[in-house]
Amino acid sequence: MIITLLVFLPLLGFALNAFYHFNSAARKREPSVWVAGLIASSAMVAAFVCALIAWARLKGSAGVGPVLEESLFSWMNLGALHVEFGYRFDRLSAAFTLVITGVGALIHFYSIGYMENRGSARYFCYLNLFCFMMLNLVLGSSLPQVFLGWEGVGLASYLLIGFWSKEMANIAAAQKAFLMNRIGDLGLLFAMFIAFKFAGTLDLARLAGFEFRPDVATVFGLLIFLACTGKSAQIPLFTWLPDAMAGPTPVSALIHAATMVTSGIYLLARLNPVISQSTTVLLVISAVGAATALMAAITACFQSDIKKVLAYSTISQLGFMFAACGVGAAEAGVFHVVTHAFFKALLFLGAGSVIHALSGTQDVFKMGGLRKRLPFTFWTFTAGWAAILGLFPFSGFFSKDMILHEALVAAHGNPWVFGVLAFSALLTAFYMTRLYVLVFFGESRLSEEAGSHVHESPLVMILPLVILAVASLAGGWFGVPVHLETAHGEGASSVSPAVIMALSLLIAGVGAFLGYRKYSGTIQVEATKDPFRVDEFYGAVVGRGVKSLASFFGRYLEDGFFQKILQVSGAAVDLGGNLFKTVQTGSAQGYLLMMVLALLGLMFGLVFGVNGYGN
Amino acid sequence: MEISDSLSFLLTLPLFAMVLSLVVPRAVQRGYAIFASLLFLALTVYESSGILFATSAATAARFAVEHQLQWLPQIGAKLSLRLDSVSAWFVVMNALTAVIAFSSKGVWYRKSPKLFTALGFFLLFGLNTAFLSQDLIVFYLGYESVFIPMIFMVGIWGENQKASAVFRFFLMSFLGSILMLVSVFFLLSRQVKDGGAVSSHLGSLIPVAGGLPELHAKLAFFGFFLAFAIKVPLVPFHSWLKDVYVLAPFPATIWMSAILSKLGVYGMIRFVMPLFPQTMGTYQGVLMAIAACSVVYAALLAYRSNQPKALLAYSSISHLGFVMLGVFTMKNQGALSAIFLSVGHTMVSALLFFLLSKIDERSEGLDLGVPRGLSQQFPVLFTALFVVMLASVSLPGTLNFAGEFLVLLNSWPVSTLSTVVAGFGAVLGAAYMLKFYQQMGFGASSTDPGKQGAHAEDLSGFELVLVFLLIMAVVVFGFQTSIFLKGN
Amino acid sequence: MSAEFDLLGPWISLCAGILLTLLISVIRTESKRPAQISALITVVGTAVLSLGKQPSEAALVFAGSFEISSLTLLVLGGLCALAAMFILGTGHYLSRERIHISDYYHLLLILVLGASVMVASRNLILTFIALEVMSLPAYTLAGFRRNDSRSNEAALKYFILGGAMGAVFLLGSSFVFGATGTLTYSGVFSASKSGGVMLELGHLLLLVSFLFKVAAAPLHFWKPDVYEGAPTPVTGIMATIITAASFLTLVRLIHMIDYGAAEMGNYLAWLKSALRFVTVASLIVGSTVMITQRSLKRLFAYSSITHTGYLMLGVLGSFDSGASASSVLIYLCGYCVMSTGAFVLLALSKSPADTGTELIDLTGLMKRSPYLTGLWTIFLFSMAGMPFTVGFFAKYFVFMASMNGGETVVVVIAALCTVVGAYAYLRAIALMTMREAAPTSGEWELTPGSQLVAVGAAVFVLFLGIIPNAMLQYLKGIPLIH
Amino acid sequence: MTMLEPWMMLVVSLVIFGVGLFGLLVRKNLLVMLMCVELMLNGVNLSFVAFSKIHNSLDGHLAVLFVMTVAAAESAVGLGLVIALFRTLKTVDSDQIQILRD
Repeated sequence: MIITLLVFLPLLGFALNAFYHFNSAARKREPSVWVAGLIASSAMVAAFVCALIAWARLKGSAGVGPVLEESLFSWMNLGALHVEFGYRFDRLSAAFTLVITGVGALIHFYSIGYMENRGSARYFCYLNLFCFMMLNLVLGSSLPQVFLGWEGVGLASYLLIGFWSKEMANIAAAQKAFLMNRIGDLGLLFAMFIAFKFAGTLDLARLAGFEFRPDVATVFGLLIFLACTGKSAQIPLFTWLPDAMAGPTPVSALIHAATMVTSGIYLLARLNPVISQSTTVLLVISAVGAATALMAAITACFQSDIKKVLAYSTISQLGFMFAACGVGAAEAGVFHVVTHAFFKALLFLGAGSVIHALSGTQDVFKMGGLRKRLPFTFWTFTAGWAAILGLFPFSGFFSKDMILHEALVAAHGNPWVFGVLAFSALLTAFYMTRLYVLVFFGESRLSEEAGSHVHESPLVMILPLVILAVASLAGGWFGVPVHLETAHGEGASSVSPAVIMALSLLIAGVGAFLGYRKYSGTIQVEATKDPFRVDEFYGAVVGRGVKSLASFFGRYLEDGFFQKILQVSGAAVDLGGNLFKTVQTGSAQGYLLMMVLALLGLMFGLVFGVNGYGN
Repeated sequence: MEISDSLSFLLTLPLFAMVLSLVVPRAVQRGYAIFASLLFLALTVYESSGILFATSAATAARFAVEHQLQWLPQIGAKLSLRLDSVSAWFVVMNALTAVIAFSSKGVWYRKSPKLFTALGFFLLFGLNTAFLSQDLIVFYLGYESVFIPMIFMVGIWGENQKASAVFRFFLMSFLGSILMLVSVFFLLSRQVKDGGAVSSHLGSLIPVAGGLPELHAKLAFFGFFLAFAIKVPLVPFHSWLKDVYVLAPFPATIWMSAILSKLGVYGMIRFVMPLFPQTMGTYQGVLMAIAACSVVYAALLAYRSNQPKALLAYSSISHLGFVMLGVFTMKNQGALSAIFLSVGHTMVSALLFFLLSKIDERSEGLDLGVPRGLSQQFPVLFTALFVVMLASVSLPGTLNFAGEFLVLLNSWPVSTLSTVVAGFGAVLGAAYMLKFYQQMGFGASSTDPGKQGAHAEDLSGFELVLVFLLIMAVVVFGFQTSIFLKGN
Repeated sequence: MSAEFDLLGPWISLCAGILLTLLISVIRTESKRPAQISALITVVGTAVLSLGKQPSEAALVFAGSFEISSLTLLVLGGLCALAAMFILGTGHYLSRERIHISDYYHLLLILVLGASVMVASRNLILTFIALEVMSLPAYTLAGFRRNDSRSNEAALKYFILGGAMGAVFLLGSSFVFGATGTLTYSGVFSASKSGGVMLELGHLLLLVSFLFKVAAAPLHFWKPDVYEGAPTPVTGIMATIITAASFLTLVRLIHMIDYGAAEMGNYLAWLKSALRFVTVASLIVGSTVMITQRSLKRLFAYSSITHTGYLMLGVLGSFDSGASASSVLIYLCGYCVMSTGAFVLLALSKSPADTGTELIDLTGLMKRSPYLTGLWTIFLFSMAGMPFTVGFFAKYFVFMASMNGGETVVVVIAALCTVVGAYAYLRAIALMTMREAAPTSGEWELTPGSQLVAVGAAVFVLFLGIIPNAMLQYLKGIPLIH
Repeated sequence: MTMLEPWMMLVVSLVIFGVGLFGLLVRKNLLVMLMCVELMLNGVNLSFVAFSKIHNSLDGHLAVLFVMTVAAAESAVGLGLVIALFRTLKTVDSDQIQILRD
């Protein structure tokens, strides 16, 4: 029952904290962040320990694809449908589980420091809830269970983005995230219906082994991918992620960088055998992934909010991972998920530390020269920076390099994808260096007030940074955590890995150099801009479209046509009444006349109609 | 025999409670109503426990009981009550709704409380008659008699300008139901023509309906369909709903959305499906399209509404569209899923209106404008509201998700297009429900806490327990679906 | 002879009561109480006598022109019971309007006598005489508020139109006599096998004069005016006693022809379509005009035109289903009870007679008298045909009869008219329960006698709406047509 | 000199009836209208007599007696009503009695 325990520990933390929250509220007392945080964190640590034990067992067990399975109860049985509620722990899940519980535990600790005086037990409730849902997502044995986690993490994300609920802007961001995810979720929902219709099962293991009809496989794959674009912020459903930065920074680190947004990769990797059945789907995935990587990288160069830069960076990195899945190298994608989880969490937490130190300032043009004043933050951030650039021997080097290599050599590899990704890598180096330089080097551009309060973060925040920095440094040496069965094309161009390594180092170097050149001297304050204006486009088309459709229905159907029908039928009855009333003149002779006419009519009808005297 | 005899208690006890409520003093009227309805709920659950908790369909079928009483031999109508795995759910939901309705906004008890309680129990009686009866004439009697308390509840305790809403509600419903009655008469007259003994029992009318010529069957089907489509309501037939939901007092709104709408669902499953399978099959595409359009259309209008009650009213239409989508699959599984979702909708919509009534009590009144930023002030109330809202948008892990999922899963092979359209309704559903919640819950508080008067307390006591238990039920049954599906 | 005398007992007792009451009213002109008591004793006694008898077979007396059967005894008993309810329930109205004089009572008794004999008659001349015996007191009673021009106008309109239609009836009898050489129903029935246009014309004239009496459209014009002008109790008597007797006579007149005969096939088809037209016209005119009315009495007038339409539904169904028109009897039973209740309540209104009681006088009645509101609601719901009132079963049987007769379209129209009519009744209920009282809304008074009658009627309406078995069993066992 | 044929009587009777009906429709004086009603009844009486003759039956003659009696009673009531009306409205013009309408 180790897996079940592992999943339910965060739920226990959630329940305890919920109780703590309401108990304090009932006594009109502020709940202590330390109590709440320790409850939540220890739940996560325990879960991490469980995950390690399970991992060890998995390693110990024999077989090609070793799996730990635990079935709890049967969820839905109707007709041919049998949905078991249970967990399946294999190498793919294991990689994700370790990241979720490990990085998750660190971020929980970090939150204690970050949320001091601002948080409450409510915050840790949500965080635990998120972890529970996320574990369900990656460990669930069937698609409905994945869907439970899928929507569950969306809910937790909604709650945490809008955590500071007095600002309506935060609420709007949360709502946007939830709704865009819901559109994506529809894809997963419909994919389940198709899977059930054609394969007769929703069990992940059985589904993965099922051969779909080619056209069905394409539709299925595209629907799954639609779901992934929502959750993993790919074109076209990516605009919620930058807005999601409205949440507390640890949330951004955990949910919007390390774990939740990578669940798309998990799903694609999990259903890789089915996805690979359709080349169309793979092409779409790699094209969208590459395009997203490029587009987000370009946008990141124009951001001045430290968290927004990281957000676009995340979108871009996710694009890399999708491109990897699309070319048929899902394992490279998963590898990048893990390394990315380390360094992006690190970067976010570092950013959080900076924001914490500056009492909430997020504009990079109002920072500068923080290297001396925040030494721990600086050094750990440097590790993250090096990792994302892909400098040897940091983890990013291995995973990014692998993706670039696969983009050329994998079965569905494509020089175009490779080119776009390589250019995106260049941009990545550029904007990360820009950020790095603007924050830590040069003259201080802090405002008077912020400058006076700058302080290094407490130990509870520094420690996770250090651990993550180590992980970012060393994470790449573990190698690919999973081996997915992917066919390597025989005919694909064979390029030596060494060449690619050299090339990618070169790219990183050039990008970093350009960034340093531009931002090391005097700083021109740049306004944030969105070169693609996708958000505005959606607002204008989808948002306004739905609103105007609603008001069209409201005005012309609901308050118009349907009311008219009622009014007209009422008026018709009324008209009939008034018409029949007109003969009621009050004159007895008038009445008699009409009665005589009626009588005569009847008599004529009788004489000529029945007896035919007229003929 | 012993069990079956006690079935008639499900009809007589509400009547008894009704009479008793005229004797109970005003001051304890509310307590009496809640207590009596709780007691009745317990009895109903006990009565149907054999069916509800059976592990397999076969066991449940063994517990199904039918109780026959010659009531009107002159017209071939029997008081034949049947408690089986279809009606049991509706009967239990009926009793539950009464509990929730009676415990909602207490202000309404200040004016003629005795009459209100009496009407409530009469409603309980009428609905049980409709849900239990296998005889179409008796079903009609129950179905139609439900209007009477409803008219008065809205008319006497409703907001201003309610009269036209009441007329609209009554006339449209009456139009539908009387055409259904004409259809029943038509079937009965066929029976007379065929020379059989006159009986309005469902079992003896099925062969009659089966033997109808195509055109006649279509017309008779239309009579039934119109009645239930107005009652549910499906979209082109819904124009009575909004005003009456908004202007009705909260208990009445709870009754209407939670259980009166289920009369239509129940009628469609219980009577229309077995009577007119061919005709329904002919029009299946249209019917599914209507259901899907209901979902989306009502969702859009809900999204447009700024008034919480109107929003919930439209959301009720939208969700019932899903239920009807399940019914119109015309498969056992689809119908089962629809019943499942109905139960979820009953609990959730009752809870939503219930909690809204509690918000109403704690603000200056919803008719004066939507209060804002209340979640800080009433954390328990708004947490409950949030969870119920999640169930309403059918987040996985709730009863409504399992129901909606199964409905759509079953409707997908029948009409993919309708399912896809309805699916988009689910996205819109999330949109308007979030809007609904954050309108009142988030942002800076608009009301001055000092001015709240007596109702500045958070949800507590009996209300809290009730809400908590219901939410637990929604979650637990979201996973323990076998209680509904019984291995079918 | 003694057997006949025994059978005629109830009618004889009624006649004796009339003479007694007349005598009392002649010798005690200044006090109305003795006449009232005498009339009450007469109708109650007659009702008991007639309802106590249950002859298994119909007997014909007076050379086959007077039928004594379970039906005619029931009609006599029922009409007497209705008369008793009006005597008991509306005395206060007469006092308030200063028309409480002894003459009222013997006129009422004569009216009941005429009505009951009309139904029992098996001879056209006797039917004519009974019709006039019923109508002449009715004209007089309608004009009973002698100082009110509206009452006089109502009486005169009723008289002129009624007189003309009486002549039409007579002309019809004469044609029938000319065609068959006989005036008894049974004679006409057996002679009708040979058919003939004169017979058909004569029959049509007979029917038209009675369609006028029951106010079926397009012969309904007199009804709203007369209802409005007549004193409320008299309106109630017209709506119940006269309508019931006239309608039953109409059914018997319709079935005095042997439609089984080959020669009458065409006529049957034509007659059915004519009656169908009348039915639909009555339903539509009655229900639509009803919702435009402000005066309660006119509203009930149009309501009763609609009810005539429903009754005609039962008649339409009676052609095919073995000539059993029990649905009409059931409908009449329910209709009379609820109308009596409604008119007794209407007579409680203290609104001045020259404007009449308007719908707005009901406004906010619940605040002032929940008791009265409850009674009103029961009667109005019953008229609308809501479940658990006798109105529902009444409608059930006529709809079903018509449906069995193959008149599906007419039934659908009737159903739609029911909805329209329900609106009118609901509007009255809404005024009572959903509005606050306006300063202009009229006063209502409750008196013990009227309470007794109204509550009794309400109990009856509800009882028959829930457990109608005994009534259905009894009424279904009564053959309407021989 | 020709015999008086029954059909001739019938024609006369119908003409009398028609005259009565027509008068009832067009004359405005209530008393004249009353007379017209009597005329209609008497027209029918004549037809009864004619049919009696055709069928060689006494029933028709008998009917005439009854009808005459009823007609007398009817005119008595009618005159009473007209007098009552005249007392309140001071007119016997049928066009003046149109208070009750709609």
